[in-house]
Amino acid sequence: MTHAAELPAWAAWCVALLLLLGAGITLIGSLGMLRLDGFYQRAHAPTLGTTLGTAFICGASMLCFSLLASRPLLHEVLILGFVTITTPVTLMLLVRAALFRDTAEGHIDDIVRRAKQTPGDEELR
Amino acid sequence: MTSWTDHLIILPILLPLFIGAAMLLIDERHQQIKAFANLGSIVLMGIIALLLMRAADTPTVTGAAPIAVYRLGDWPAPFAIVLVADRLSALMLALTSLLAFAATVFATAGWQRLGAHFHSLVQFLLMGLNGAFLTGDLFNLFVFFELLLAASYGLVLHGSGPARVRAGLQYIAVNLTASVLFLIGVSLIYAVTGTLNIADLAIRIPQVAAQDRALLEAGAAVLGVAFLVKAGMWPLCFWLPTTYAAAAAPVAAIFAIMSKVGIYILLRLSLLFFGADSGASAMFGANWLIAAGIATILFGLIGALASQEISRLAGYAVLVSSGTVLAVAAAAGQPAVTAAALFYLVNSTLAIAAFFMLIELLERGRDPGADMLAVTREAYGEDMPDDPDAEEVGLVIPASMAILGWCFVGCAAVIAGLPPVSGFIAKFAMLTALLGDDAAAGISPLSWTLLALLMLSGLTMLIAMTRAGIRTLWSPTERADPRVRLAEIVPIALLLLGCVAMTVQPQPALSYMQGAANSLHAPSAYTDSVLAPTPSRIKTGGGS
Amino acid sequence: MTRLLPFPLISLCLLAMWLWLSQSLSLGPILLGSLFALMGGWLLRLLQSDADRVRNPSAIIQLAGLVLIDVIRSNIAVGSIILGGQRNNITSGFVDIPLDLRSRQGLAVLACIITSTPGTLWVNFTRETGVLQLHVLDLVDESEWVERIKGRYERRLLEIFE
Amino acid sequence: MELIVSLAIAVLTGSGVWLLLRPRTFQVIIGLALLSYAVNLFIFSTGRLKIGAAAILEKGQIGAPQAFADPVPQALVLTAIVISFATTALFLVVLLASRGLTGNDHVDGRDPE
Amino acid sequence: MSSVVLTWSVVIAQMMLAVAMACAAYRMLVGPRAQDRVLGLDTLYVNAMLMMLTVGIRTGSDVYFEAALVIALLGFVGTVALAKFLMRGEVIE
Amino acid sequence: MPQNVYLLAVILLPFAGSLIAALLPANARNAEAWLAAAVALGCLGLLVFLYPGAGAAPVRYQLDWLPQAGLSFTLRVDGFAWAFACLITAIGALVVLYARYYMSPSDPVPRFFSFLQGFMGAMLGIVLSGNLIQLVFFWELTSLFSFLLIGYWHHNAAAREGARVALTVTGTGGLCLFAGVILLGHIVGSYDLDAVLAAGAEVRGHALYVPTLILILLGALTKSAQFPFHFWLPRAMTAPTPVSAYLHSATMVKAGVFLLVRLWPVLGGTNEWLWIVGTAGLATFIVGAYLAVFQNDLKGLLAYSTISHLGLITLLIGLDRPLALVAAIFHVFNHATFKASLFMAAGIIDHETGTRDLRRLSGLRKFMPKTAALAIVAAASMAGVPLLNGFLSKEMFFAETIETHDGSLLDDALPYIVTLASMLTVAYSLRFIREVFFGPPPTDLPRTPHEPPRWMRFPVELLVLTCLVVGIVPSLTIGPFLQLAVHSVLGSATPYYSLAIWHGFNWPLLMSVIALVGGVVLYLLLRKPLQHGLRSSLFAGRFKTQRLFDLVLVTVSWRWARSIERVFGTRRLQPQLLLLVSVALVAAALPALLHGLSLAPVALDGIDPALALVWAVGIACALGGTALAKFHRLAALILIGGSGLTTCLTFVWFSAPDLALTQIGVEIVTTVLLLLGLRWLPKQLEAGVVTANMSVLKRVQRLRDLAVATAAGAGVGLLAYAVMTRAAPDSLSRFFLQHAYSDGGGTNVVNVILVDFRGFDTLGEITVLAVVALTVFALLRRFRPAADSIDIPEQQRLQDEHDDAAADRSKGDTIADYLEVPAMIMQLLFPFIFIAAMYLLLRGHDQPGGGFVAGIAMAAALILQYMAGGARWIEARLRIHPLRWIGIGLLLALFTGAAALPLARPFLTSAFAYADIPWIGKVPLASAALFDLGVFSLVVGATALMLLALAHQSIRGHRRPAPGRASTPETN
Ligand code: NA
Ligand code: NA
Repeated sequence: MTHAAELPAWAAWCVALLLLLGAGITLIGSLGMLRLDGFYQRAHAPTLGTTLGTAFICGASMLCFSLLASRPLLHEVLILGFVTITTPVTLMLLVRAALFRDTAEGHIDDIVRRAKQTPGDEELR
Repeated sequence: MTSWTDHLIILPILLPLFIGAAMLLIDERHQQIKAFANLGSIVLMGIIALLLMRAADTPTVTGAAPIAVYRLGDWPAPFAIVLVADRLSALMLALTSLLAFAATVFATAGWQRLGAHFHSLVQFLLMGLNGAFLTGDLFNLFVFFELLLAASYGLVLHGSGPARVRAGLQYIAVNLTASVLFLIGVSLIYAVTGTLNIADLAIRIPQVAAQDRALLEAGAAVLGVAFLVKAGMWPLCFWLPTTYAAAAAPVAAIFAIMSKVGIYILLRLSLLFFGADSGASAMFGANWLIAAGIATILFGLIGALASQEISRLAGYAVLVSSGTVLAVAAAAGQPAVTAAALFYLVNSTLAIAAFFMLIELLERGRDPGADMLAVTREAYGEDMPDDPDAEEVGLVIPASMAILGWCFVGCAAVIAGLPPVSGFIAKFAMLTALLGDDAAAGISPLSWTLLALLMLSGLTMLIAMTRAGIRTLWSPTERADPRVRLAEIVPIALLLLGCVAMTVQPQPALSYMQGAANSLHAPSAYTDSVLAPTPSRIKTGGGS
Repeated sequence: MTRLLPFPLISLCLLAMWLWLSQSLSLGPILLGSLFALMGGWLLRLLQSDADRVRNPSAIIQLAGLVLIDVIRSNIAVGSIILGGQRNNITSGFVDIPLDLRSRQGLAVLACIITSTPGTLWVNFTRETGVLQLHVLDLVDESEWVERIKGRYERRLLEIFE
Repeated sequence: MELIVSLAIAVLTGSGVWLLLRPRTFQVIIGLALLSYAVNLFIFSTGRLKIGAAAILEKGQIGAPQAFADPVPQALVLTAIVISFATTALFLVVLLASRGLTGNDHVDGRDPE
Repeated sequence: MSSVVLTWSVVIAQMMLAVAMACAAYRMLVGPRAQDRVLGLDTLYVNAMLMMLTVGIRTGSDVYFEAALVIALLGFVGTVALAKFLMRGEVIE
Repeated sequence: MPQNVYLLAVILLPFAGSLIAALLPANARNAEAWLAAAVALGCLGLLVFLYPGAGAAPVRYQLDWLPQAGLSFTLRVDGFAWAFACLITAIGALVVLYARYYMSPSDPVPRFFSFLQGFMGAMLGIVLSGNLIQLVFFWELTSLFSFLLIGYWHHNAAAREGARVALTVTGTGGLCLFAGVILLGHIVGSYDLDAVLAAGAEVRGHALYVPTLILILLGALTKSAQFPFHFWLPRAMTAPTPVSAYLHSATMVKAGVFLLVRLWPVLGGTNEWLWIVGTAGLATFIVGAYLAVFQNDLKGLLAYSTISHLGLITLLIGLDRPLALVAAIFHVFNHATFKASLFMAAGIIDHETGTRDLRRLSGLRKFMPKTAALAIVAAASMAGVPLLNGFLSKEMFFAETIETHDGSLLDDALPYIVTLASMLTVAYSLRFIREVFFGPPPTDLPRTPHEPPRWMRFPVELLVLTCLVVGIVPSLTIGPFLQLAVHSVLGSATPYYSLAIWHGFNWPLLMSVIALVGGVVLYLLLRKPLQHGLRSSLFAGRFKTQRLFDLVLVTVSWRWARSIERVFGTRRLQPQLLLLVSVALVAAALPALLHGLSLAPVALDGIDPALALVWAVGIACALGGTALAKFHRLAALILIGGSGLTTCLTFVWFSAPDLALTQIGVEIVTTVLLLLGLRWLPKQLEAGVVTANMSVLKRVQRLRDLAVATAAGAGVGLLAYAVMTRAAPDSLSRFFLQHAYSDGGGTNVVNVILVDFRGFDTLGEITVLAVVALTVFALLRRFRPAADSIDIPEQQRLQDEHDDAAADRSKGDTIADYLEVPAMIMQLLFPFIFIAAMYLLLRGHDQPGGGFVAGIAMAAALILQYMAGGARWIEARLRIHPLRWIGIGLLLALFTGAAALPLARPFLTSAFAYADIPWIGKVPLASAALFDLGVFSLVVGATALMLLALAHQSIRGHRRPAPGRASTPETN
């Protein structure tokens, strides 16, 4: 990383911080994929990565390249924007599809009931 | 680039691309226009091929073998892609256009309407074939191989139906796997030599360091396996009879050249890369090629005998033809033998192509059950009761059947290597070349083996073809007279006339092939021509 | 105007995107970008007939700020649920919210907001009843969610789009 | 690094070949997809692995081979990707047609007895 | 010092993202239902995209931006298709 | 005209006649006969002009054919050839006359006469060839015409079989002859007959003499129906009788004998010759005569008799003495006359009575006295009765058998053996005459017999007259011609011989008397039993050679072939792929083992843990996808998407942004594509039967596959490791890196390679894409889904039912609600993706991007719209003409490349310049960008075509196939 030395110290620290924050939040979100129970709960988890996770890492990237190129290089904003617009589409379609599948197979009453009473049971396959 | 004739080399690739693409803009309903465009393009290609043949056969002032080189993009070789036209590649181009012409004329009688975009697919197939024959770059060869394969996938499936789709699936799966091997082989060779230009490779391969030789040879071997699949070598050939038998007749006829592409490349590359003077890896794989060729001949013969359907028999004839060319050409390592093998290649390809179209006409209007019955009766050696009081009066044979019958005899004779057509001459030329001129020198066991094999293949094909011919032409089952159109019989006759011409005048053909074989066996002419410094846009030349 | 530039706002966004990607504000990219932006508008017109109308631009900024805060807050909340020990004690479930919003654009923005906010998921919207079905990760009080969606977001969206 | 990439190539090839030898058409197409990843990586690897050396020059720069990843294998991989995409599509359609015409999804168009 | 921090933070961030990818992959492998796997794939795409951005920072080169942009813009197409397949049994009606 | 032109005319005339005959109408019996007779007589007339004087050099006619390989078209006529040619044409003329009356008016004779003349030409070709290869050429032609003539009545199974067997045996013999002649030519250094004849000593002394001899003899003996190859001849009797008379007695079978005599100066005179030829001749002589006695079919009797007489001639040749050779040549001509006449007589009998069965025929003397007289004389000649020509040559034969040859036991026994065999000859000749013409009048014949037409009998009369004249005044008639023939073979070695009828009382005469008397006695003894169905026990039943031949042929060429094909071949895909992978493995492993593959030590410290973890994910996905591909297709599809993504990440990691871009684009489109296909695959496979009840064989097969897959993986991995850990050679990339900007005008070297340095690859590659799209389109146009996939998917049915059931909902509401908001967003994204695609397209030459990935992005955008709105909805608003996009894209790329041609530059020569446009500044204009635009257009078109053609299957009304017709045969 020869270019790291070209960055001013404060910027390096900032970039490092943003990076770690973004990656950390994304990791937490993804951990949710492991730790949360049932599809509907897990479906909330990746949003962490697509919002703040992406935002911080894009921020780190923009800061880094803007300083390296000594002019604003901000196209990562587009990534953030597109992720923000597209992730909901996926999730909406997916959650609704899951809901339909569960209804069709008669699990939904179960799930709604369990969700309200005793969450955490292993969901039926 | 001084004159327009310099661009002649690339036209066999650009012309079909242009016609094929332009036809996409024409509605499917205008079949006749497309057919004419297709035929016109093929005729033009044929003329170009003949011009290239003539150019390649006209010695230059210095007396050197004239090998035309086309540097694409005006970049110096070996960095960008080059096309190379010598006698052999020009010959293959001519053969291709002849087959394509016959098959396309045949298809105009009805096959063209069986599925969409037949004519475009034919043009793209020709582009791939011509490209594979002309290119002087290993990876570009891959691209053209893929192109011709892709078009062949389309053509195999032309007309759809269970048999074709089933065969097509097998064909595609095998060839996709072979393509994977092709890529692995090419990239290994690049990894060791750092080049893709065939001529450059021929120069660099002898210089490869000892510790890299294992990688180089592994790459070459894997690449060779890929070509062996395309050439239809045992035990990698089982897809071939099935596919060819299932394909529509004109398609199978064009396909007669496809296995020869593999052979062509194997011959060219093995002589360029691993010729006698190529250092530590000289003659690499030659014995394997011979063994594969022999095994293929044997398997093809067995399959021909075992074939119930006549179209499978034709497929096995393709195997025998490929195996013979490869075994004979690889075994001797002498230009004379290679020349004879090329002669054989040309006429067996013509006959097999004609045979595939003929089969369709013969089978038309026949009850497929009759075959089974005839074969089973024969198989179990039942005595066929002769009706003693049947009046001995021959059946009047309609003219169309008579013509088909004679065409059958012609095809059978060429394929079995019997008189009166050129197969006999081809076998004769191969055998005399194999035995050599020196009566005092003994005959090597390999030559004996090949001699025996050639005889055996004649015998076996004779038995198989007689059986098939009797079954289709003489079987007493009721059959409707095949309604044969002129457009169907003319292409068959055309191809067979080619064979007849080679029977009557074999000398010009053989001496051309002798020239082709001579330059094939002299790699330095090839490398010198390709890598010759020429004025180009890069004044400084290469970086290496 | 409508034929040439059916979606002025979208086309502006497209131009901005082009310039943003090109990292340049010189004349060439602007001309080329404008061309593409126009073409983009025509493409969109093939698919959507109703043009975009925005009534109250200042509400947009207001809404954006609100969403930003909510997103950050929810990130923390959901993160702590995932990491924390109480993730087995949360109650998640579906909430039905009757909406007054009917504008397609408005609904789309609302969907993005809800789904982008960790902890809530847009499940389904039934047009004839106007009921929005949500899934909420940490569902304590249903009515609180109804209030939150309707009060915080729908009101402002109605201002913007209807 | 080389170890990981070769391990990856090995596993992708192995899985691809295993699936290629399976009887169901869908398995074969998945196998071909895995094989194409493997081959793409393999071709790519023949240019050796370099980090942070994308073959993109500065304007006017005359590149030195040591400073950049080998662009040739990359160009080859690009061609290979396109071709394998095309053939995968074709194979898919053929397997669908085979399934439609023969009524089953065995690679031979008929289940072995 | 600062460059060391930056170097290490990139390494750590990449590690964290890799672990995040592993979590997503776990869902893809284990399921239990198809929607879980699709969700896993979607997450994997986003994580991979972030990973690409970190590679860019690490090498000081913005040539990887396009790849990340394409994932951001089109990565969801596959998942949408999968979701629709689950809902309707076919992707395009 | 010079003689050699006559010579050429002799060969060409019959073939010309054959061609004309084939073109005449089916009922032109007279015209055909006139034509054929004119040809035969014309040839005979020409031959008169070619009469070679004694001792004169042969007349030659030579044309270059394939001089490079020593092959020329050489015609050569010496005395022996001349005599044979006369025989062929003379008997040919008689047979034509006979056939005119023999063939039924309703028979399609053009074919018959055409083949007959073709045969005559081929036969003349054999005897007049001056080049041995050319001789083989005509030799095989006679086999071919014989085949066609035997099979003339091919509606008859026996005729087909007879033809097939004849062709198989003689054709095989011909191949052996071919090989033998090539060896002979190899020894002598020329195929010219004169050169070969002059090199006898050299040939006999050569190491290859024995194989050459054996091969040539195989050709000659099969053609002449010598034991044990004799069996084809009786079967050939299914041919029309003129054919039997001509080919199978007078001429073609003599070709073998001709060749033996012809090559005797070269090959003869050795022990091998004596033993092989002599033994074959003797055995044939005896076996033929013996079997002839037991025949009940008139033609069968004559056929075996022919075999026997050919054996006699062969034995004479095998005796290897000049005098024996004289006798052999003499008997060739005698046999031709009496046997041809006998066949014709048999044909007349068959023709007039409707049967050829000796047991049914009787007392025909009364009905056809003239024919009877003729047949009796001919048969007497065959039996060797004095005053007939058969007697003369037989006397010479007996005289030769008495001579000592090699002094072996067999040699000593020879006179006794041949006398005994001659008794058989007499017996069957007698039987022929007695059974047919004498005895009580016949009963229950199919037709009432009477004399044949005048001109049908004429050829017989002429031939019998010849028998008589030659038999009475031999030296005045046949003498000079025989001398001519013998001299041209033996030259100075020609012995003295006398053609007198009476040589005094000597041993041969005694043998003749014994043979005649013994024959009569033998016939009287056998008469009754034969009449009551006595059959030969020797060579009968299963041990009959023809039976044996059939058995061998069927077993070897059919049963074994099929088994071998099954063992060494397969029609199944899996074994083929297994073989392919295994062969490749072995091919790659052998060099590595031979040279030793040196590997760098494994270094663990350079491993980046993040990448390792990424690949742990990739590998897990690959393995998971592999495991689930059978029963959980969707899961497998998702999982390999994971592997693809890691691959893409690897490209990013190791500095290949373009690859990552392209890979990701393809990844996405492929996923959609496979999903579109998944709709048409069977829903759920039987997930229960996994491994529990798997057979042992299956388990072994799986283990084997696992081993091969592991080996393949390990092998490729090792190769990759070996490659990556060694220094790179100086490669092409140096040039590309140096010249990409300065001469290619782009900073993205990979892209410059793609569209400029190696733009030709790209042109080919996009054509592949176009071709595949066309194929997909064509195939899907005829797509027919399986019965269980036709119904709308289960999910849609349920949702529709739900909508229908609810009071306030109508069908389709569920999907409308489902997509309401997402569709809005997806539509909104369309122009944004378009902008991104344009961006990728335009900056490809300098930065990552390019036409391909832009096209893929655009296609993905289109697909997104299809998913959002449904195919019908979209197509009501937006007509995409993918074929046009494809065509235009290809043409654009082509024309961009071809633009260099008018400038006298090679195809694809790129040009770039910086245009200085007012207000805007310098704009780089590279022709490569235009090329890339073509790529873009094509990729959009092709990808869209493939995806949409597949998607359209859902909205096409697929009709369920009729019950019971699961797979209807295609309609051509
Ligand atoms: Na491929
Ligand atoms: Na959310």
